[in-house]
Amino acid sequence: MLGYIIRRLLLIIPTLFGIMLVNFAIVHVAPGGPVEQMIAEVKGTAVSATARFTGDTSPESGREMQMATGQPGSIENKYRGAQGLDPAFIKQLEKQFGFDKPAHERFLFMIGNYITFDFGNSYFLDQSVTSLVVEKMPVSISLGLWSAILIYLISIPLGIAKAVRDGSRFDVFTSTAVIVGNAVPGFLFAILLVVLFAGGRYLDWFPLRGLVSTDWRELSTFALIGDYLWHMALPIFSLVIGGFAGLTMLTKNSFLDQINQQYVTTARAKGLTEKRVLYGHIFRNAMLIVIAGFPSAFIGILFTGSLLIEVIFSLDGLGLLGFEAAVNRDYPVLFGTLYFFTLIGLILQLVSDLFYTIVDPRIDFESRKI
Amino acid sequence: NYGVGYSSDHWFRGHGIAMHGKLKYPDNFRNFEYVNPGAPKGGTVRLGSIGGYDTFNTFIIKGRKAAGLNRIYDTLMESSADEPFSMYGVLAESIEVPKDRSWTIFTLRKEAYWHDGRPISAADLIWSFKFLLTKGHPYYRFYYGNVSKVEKIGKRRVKFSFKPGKNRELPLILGQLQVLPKHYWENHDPTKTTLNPPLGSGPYKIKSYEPNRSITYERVENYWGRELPVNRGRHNFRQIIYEYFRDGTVALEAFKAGRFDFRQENSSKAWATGYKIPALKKGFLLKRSFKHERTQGMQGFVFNTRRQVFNDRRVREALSYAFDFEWSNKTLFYSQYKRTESFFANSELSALGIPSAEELVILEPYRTKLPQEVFSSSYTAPKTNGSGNNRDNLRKARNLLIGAGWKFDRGLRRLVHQESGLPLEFEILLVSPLFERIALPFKKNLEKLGIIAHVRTVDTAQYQKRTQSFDFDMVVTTWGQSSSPGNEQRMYWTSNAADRTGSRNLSGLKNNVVDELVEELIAAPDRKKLVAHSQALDRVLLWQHLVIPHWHTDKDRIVYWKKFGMPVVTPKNGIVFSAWWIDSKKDFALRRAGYGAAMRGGR
Amino acid sequence: MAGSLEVSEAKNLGGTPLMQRRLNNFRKNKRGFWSLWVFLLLFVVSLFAEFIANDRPVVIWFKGDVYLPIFEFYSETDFGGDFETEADYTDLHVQKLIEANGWMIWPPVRYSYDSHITDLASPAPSPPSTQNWLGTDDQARDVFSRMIYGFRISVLFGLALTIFSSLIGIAVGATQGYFGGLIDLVGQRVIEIWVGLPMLYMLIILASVVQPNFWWLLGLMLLFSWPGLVGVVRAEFLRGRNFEYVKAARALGQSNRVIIMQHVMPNAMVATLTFLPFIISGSVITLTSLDFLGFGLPPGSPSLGELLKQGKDNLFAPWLGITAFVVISAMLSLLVFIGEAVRDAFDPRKG
Amino acid sequence: MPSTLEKVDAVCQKTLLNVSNLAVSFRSSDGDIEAVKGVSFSVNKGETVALVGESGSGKSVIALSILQILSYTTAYHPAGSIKFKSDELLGAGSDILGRVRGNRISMIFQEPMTALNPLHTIEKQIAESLILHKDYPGNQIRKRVIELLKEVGIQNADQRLGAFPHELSGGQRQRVMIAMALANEPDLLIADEPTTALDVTLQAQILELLKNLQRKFGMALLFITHDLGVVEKIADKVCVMEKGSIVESGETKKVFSTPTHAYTKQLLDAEPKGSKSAVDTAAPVLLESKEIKVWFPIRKGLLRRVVDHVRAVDGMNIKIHEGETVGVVGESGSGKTTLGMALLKLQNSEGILRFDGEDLQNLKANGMRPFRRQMQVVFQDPFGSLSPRMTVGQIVEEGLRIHEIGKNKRKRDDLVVNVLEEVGIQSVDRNRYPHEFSGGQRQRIAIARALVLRPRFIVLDEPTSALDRSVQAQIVDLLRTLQVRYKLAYLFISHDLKVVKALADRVIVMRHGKLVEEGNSSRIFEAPRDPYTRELIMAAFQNETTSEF
Ligand SMILES: Nc1ncnc2c1ncn2[C@@H]1O[C@H](COP(=O)(O)OP(=O)(O)OP(=O)(O)O)[C@@H](O)[C@H]1O
Ligand SMILES: Nc1ncnc2c1ncn2[C@@H]1O[C@H](COP(=O)(O)OP(=O)(O)OP(=O)(O)O)[C@@H](O)[C@H]1O
Ligand SMILES: [Mg+2]
Ligand SMILES: [Mg+2]
Repeated sequence: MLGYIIRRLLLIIPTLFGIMLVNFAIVHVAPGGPVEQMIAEVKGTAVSATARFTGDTSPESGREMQMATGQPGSIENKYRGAQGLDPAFIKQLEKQFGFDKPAHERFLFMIGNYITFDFGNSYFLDQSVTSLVVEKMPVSISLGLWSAILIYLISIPLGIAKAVRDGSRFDVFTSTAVIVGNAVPGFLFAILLVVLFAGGRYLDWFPLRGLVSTDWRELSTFALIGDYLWHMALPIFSLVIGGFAGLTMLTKNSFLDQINQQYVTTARAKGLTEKRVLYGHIFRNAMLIVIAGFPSAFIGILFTGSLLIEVIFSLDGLGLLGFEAAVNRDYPVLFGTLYFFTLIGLILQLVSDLFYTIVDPRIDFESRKI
Repeated sequence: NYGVGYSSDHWFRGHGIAMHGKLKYPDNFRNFEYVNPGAPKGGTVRLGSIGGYDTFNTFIIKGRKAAGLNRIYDTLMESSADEPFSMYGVLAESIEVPKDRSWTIFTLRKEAYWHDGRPISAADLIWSFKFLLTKGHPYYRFYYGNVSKVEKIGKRRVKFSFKPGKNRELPLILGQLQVLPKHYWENHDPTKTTLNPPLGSGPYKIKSYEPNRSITYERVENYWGRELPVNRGRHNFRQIIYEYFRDGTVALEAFKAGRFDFRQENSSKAWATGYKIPALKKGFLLKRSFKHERTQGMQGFVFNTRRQVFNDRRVREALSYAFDFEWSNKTLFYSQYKRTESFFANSELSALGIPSAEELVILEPYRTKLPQEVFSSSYTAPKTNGSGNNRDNLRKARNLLIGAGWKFDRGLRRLVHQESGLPLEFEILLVSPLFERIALPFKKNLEKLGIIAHVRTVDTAQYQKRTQSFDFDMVVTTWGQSSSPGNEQRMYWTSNAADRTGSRNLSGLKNNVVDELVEELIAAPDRKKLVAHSQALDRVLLWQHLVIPHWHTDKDRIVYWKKFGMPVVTPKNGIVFSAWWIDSKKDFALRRAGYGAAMRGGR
Repeated sequence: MAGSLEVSEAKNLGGTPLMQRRLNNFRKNKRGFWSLWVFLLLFVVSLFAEFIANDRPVVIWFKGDVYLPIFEFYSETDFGGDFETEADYTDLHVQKLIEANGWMIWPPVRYSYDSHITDLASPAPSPPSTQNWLGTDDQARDVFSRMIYGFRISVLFGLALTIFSSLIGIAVGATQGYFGGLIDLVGQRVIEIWVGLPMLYMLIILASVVQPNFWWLLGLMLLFSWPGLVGVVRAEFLRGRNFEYVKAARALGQSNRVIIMQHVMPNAMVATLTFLPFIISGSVITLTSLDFLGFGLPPGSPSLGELLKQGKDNLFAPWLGITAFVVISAMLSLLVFIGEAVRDAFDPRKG
Repeated sequence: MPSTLEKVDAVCQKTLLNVSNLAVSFRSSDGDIEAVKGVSFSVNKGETVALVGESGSGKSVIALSILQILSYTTAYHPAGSIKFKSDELLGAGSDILGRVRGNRISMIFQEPMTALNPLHTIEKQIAESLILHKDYPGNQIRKRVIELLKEVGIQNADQRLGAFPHELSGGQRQRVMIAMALANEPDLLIADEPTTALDVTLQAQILELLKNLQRKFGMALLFITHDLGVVEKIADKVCVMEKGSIVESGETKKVFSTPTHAYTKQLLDAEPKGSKSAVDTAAPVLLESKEIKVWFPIRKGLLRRVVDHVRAVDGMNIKIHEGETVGVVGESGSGKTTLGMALLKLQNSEGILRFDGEDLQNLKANGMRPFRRQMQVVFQDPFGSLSPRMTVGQIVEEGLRIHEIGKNKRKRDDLVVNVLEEVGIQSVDRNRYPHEFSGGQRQRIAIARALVLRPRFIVLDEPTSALDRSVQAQIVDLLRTLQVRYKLAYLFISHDLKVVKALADRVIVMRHGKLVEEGNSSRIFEAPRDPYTRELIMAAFQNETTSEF
């Protein structure tokens, strides 16, 4: 087993290299790069990365001619700068982004830096990739943690209860509920919540933006926690609504699969309470995948974030960061986060695999010769 | 003969400068006409902003800049909102230019000082200019690229010398320069983004901020320039808060929930339908459109004439018959827009009717090289009755196409050129999904002619790449125009620009007449000539059928909570929000009615 | 004796007794059973969308001839008009031409998914009316019609993607889990690299090379979706291969392939079967969200994702969001319910 | 059916368990299956009641009913009552059952192989009962567990605490089950074939243990078994079951000496008889192994490093001739099963392995395939070896399909029906799933699966442990006939020396993975040389003669 672990750890290196290489190649094949993005931004013709779904806020008429929103009183005369593109400027941009060097050189340079966990700076935001990620972490962790906790804490017992009462009215009802919940498009639900509970038309109970109120510094710890939960309520609710179904049904079905096994009968015969039979005996057998997958699922939830919910509730998390970096061709952020999270992912995959053998000692990864 | 401080045939010095002709306000003017000099000061206004910000340094390329930062800096001069293009001194006590405008001298005011009390000096100005041009946002390099030298020629006097060429607006746009405190930036890295509120000199300073979420400006009580004529009656709010939202829909909801006070609407749909809440009915939320006379330029579907299919003017004209603006306006835009029929829409610069005498003077030399219609008819975009059935127009289009040698091939089910066998097929490349709803019905109409159009929306980088290398068939673009057109026209229309990567001559127009007209326009000595030249250029361009014109509006659509007072006069260039103030009575009534006070802890 | 023979004969009509037993189990799950019927009904109906909502008549009788515009191209000139292009049957002029010499039969809804309705009473999006049962969207297109076509595309996409990606995913996962060793070690690494492919860029590249259509998107999504099941299946197989009955099958000389298929698979499929309906619904949502993000089907295609986006952008027009929501949730719920019933059918301990 | 026992009830306050008119049915798509049709009996304090009878007659179902642990999704009780002390158990709530199960009534399950939780260590499983019902001081638990394991004869108990069920031999698992059941010194112990996987010595030891407990705590015992010898020895009363009903019951001696019911008579008479004459040593060698070794690594810690090995098979040389039966006997855990698996190449091993002159060790799965038809196995754990989602018909048919025996579906079906009937399974039942059968039935299905291929060599690992005597005799006869007809060779692993004696030409005695003694069957049974063998045989045949308890 130790040998296996070492082999796996060593294999992370070529895997990671492969992932970076493939990504590097593909990203560079895609038409349009940071230089173009920058030019578009300079020219004011850039459309925000999220415009496709946040409702494009650019005007229908005279894109550059409007009284700029947010800058009332000043008439922007940007078009006066419409002098065309200075080739020297493009050159300079290319140099700034390092595109004056051939691709393989850039790639090796990048990998060299990444090995030492030096991820460089964003092209467009004057900030290091690391600090960007760290900055977005609280949001992603908040969203991920709470929704994961809620989903796991509700789905698993619910699934078990359903398995025990398979076919009962309770089972049918809860199935319908979680499945319909699953079918609800989260972002639409979020908007609905905003309109109903945080908007001008109906109720105005919940805040619209952010993790905490702006005056959080002045709040007592207790009030701060309350404030935080108050802010989290709507985003989390819209995040979890669709998340119960899969896990609940998996739990239920896995339990159904195990509940009639002989060892369960044995456990019952020992006089264990139903609860202990379910959680003490069946659980581990039934939930191999869930339990073993938990570490990676959990970290996955923390690190990926959810673009739309972040946008709707103006929460700056990793989901948004990643998407914007991708659309805006912010390669350092793109590759830096990719490298970092892939590395974590690969390690977690290993942890997950080892977890299998812990959860079920019969499992091994050797080949079956016979 | 006001408007000129001192003037000779060769030389001019004054408190302000007009692009053409004379200044409206004399050197002893007390305030702009469109402000209320006695406007009460105080109160808080909250504004909405989309996106986020992470820097207060607006002068470099990196970072997302916070909104409203121009309030903390003074510019050399300020333009008035009721003249085509005139600037009045703010930091500059006076401006001097020679007749040929080949240089300019600004004299700084003695009384101007930074928020930290240090005076604003010529060194600050020079440092700012040099910094912006070398390390600042590349935009400055475009903007001030024609300045050849900047030098200090007196204690408070700075001279800018220009490269040769007739560039009449350079002195004015130099007036737009924001002056930065040298002493401050020598201790702070100006090339880096920062979230340290920078030192400024303007009417406001940053009071508090929460990146990506909100930023609060506070009025500087003893602002040095508060009594300047350009500032009198303006900058009335004690506090200005920008609230950031990521999502447009959510921002609208937030506005309706009273989380900010003022909003300019630029979507006809939202304007017509988005504000139906009780507060509007009760009159606490006000929805008003303000007419303005800003030149709207031209927005439209641009043909890339570099493409063989669009080479032929008749084809371009034919296609314009397939765009049913009236239907779109009625069905999609709630009839809020006007058809654009000029490259200088909504201004006196646009060509109306048949050419005037002045225009004819300009155009006559080119008569042989121009289409007949230039002289004989007035350009109008194809019209329909808005029923959605534009049979008649399509018929015209078909005839044009047949005339141009295109024929419908029943086997291929499309229009094919009789000689080359080329099918009439092209792609409409979009970057904003907004225009899909315009392009798709257009595409449907084209189908009726046997023309295949594909609509494709791509991301910014890809769009930029393809437009700057002119790798597209048709895009939607806007040529912005000011009320005094100038240099930019070269980049818009000339043959030179057509070959230049990234130029705005998207259509690829290469026409000697246009080239010459543009040069004449830039050199126009006075306003009258300028107008005539613009009209002539407009006319020639229109008949080239380079675009299928879109639409424009001459109104600013504004929605706000009833807490503001505003000047009686709305200037030509549209409302000036900085001249608004909080009407405490209205504000109180609003609060009492339970609106607008919902802000708890910066939600 | 004769009687019992007859009984077994009768059963054979419905397949083997085992199949019979499974069918019975399936039927016993009433919800799933009905869901299947409802779903099939909707699906089949949507397959004939062209006959339900179309801007072409089903049949035209013109000067003694039968015309079938849904299948055939007819130029306007065929009916005496002046355009050689395809007749626009919604054009009053064309209608008059035809009706002067014959008649036409229209589908119940006279709009196709891409018809821009010309004679709207109020600007688009307009609310439901007798003409537009579910209103129109913000491009003046009939929502009902778009819904039918969108449903069809979504379901086809979802089913196709699920079938293909599950087949590949299960096969790969099963192979890795069952054989273990080097196959597993290498396979896992390859998959890790694979899933690291930047999907967004692949879409962008794709879109820059071709106009992405249904098949392109399906192919591309397939590239990314199949690894989803591998992990789960692999884990179940890693466990399942140790069971005694696998050894028994080996003792019989059963080939690895069949052991995988018939012994390990059925007992390792709990998670997979559970996830299957969710994968279908996930695939539908994938397409939806691609459309939503603007990387999906070409503009103008009928899509539930676009409808959703419209719902969000036009909050004042609730019929958009509600329609999208109801269709999507109904579709997904039906699929999951069917999935549950299938699971029941294969459960040996039921019935 | 009014039983003689009812009178006893009435008088006796001591009645611990009273089952009256109990019926159990299973729902199924083609009509309900009546597994138990109204049985009544009672068990008094300190008494031993034996439940014997035909395989599949409903014994286990009754046992499960008492604890109410049938799978009630398909099972139900059309009638009856089960009274334990004053509590009605039938349909009792969780409060009563929680109190009774495992604490007052314990149960040893018939199939120890599948009855243990595969993911819990044996320590955890035994300790659980202790923690649950007795508030054992935390530090005493491990001591008590070790003590229990020792009592049931597990060697190196303290070292095996952390073992998982799959690392144990069949007999070891059974003993863990027993330890688990005895942990709480219950009032009533239901033992469903508790000693099937145990060698005679251990069996004796376990019976002794039970006896002790009975003496000490007045424990009552409901003993389900096929081993009439044991019944005679320990049971006070006996109930004989056939087809879901008790056909005869009464005091053991009386029933045994003067059986009244025809079935009882049949049962008592049936016994594997005779012995086999040694085959011609000139017959060709079918299977040969030299120095065959199987060592299981013992892993410890999170990283699961190998710290030692269990030498399950440690250098065995075996030769099996065509038409020969080699019996393998030896104490539980001595490596018999492992040896069988190794010979069939179902378990990786070292050493030379030849079948029909061909070297097997280097063959891959594909190369092995032709041999698979010729060498078959009946697993010690029949339940585990049957795919849960295949019907019995499919399971038996599978081999036919692999080796393309029987031209078409119909033909194969005929073969399946035939072989099932030969082992005594009704052909209509072939559409049922394995879990719907009784232990003995499953064992016979496993035998059928092996036989249907008509192989040349079969490893039979305890093939008759779950069979009642008459069926056992039937199977032995069947095996013998087939052997004669097809020159089959058997490796017959069993603890039941009588069956071994009846069937084997040669016997191998194993201990700790090594060969102890080898010889002709008659020679071994009559004149064992090795002391261990002697002890084994003594124990086996002595039990029979000393019928006093
Ligand atoms: N997978 C394994 N890992 C570790 N030890 C094992 C494993 N399988 C078997 N053993 C050990 O090997 C020894 C021999 O086991 P085997 O099953 O061959 O015994 P057996 O002779 O068949 O006994 P029984 O009569 O009880 O069935 C036992 O001590 C057992 O604990
Ligand atoms: N879950 C079930 N579904 C259907 N029938 C069942 C089920 N469990 C047991 N049976 C049937 O009930 C009958 C009695 O089974 P039971 O296990 O009690 O037999 P047994 O007397 O213990 O036999 P053995 O000695 O072989 O263990 C058998 O015929 C069996 O097929
Ligand atoms: Mg039994
Ligand atoms: Mg064994």
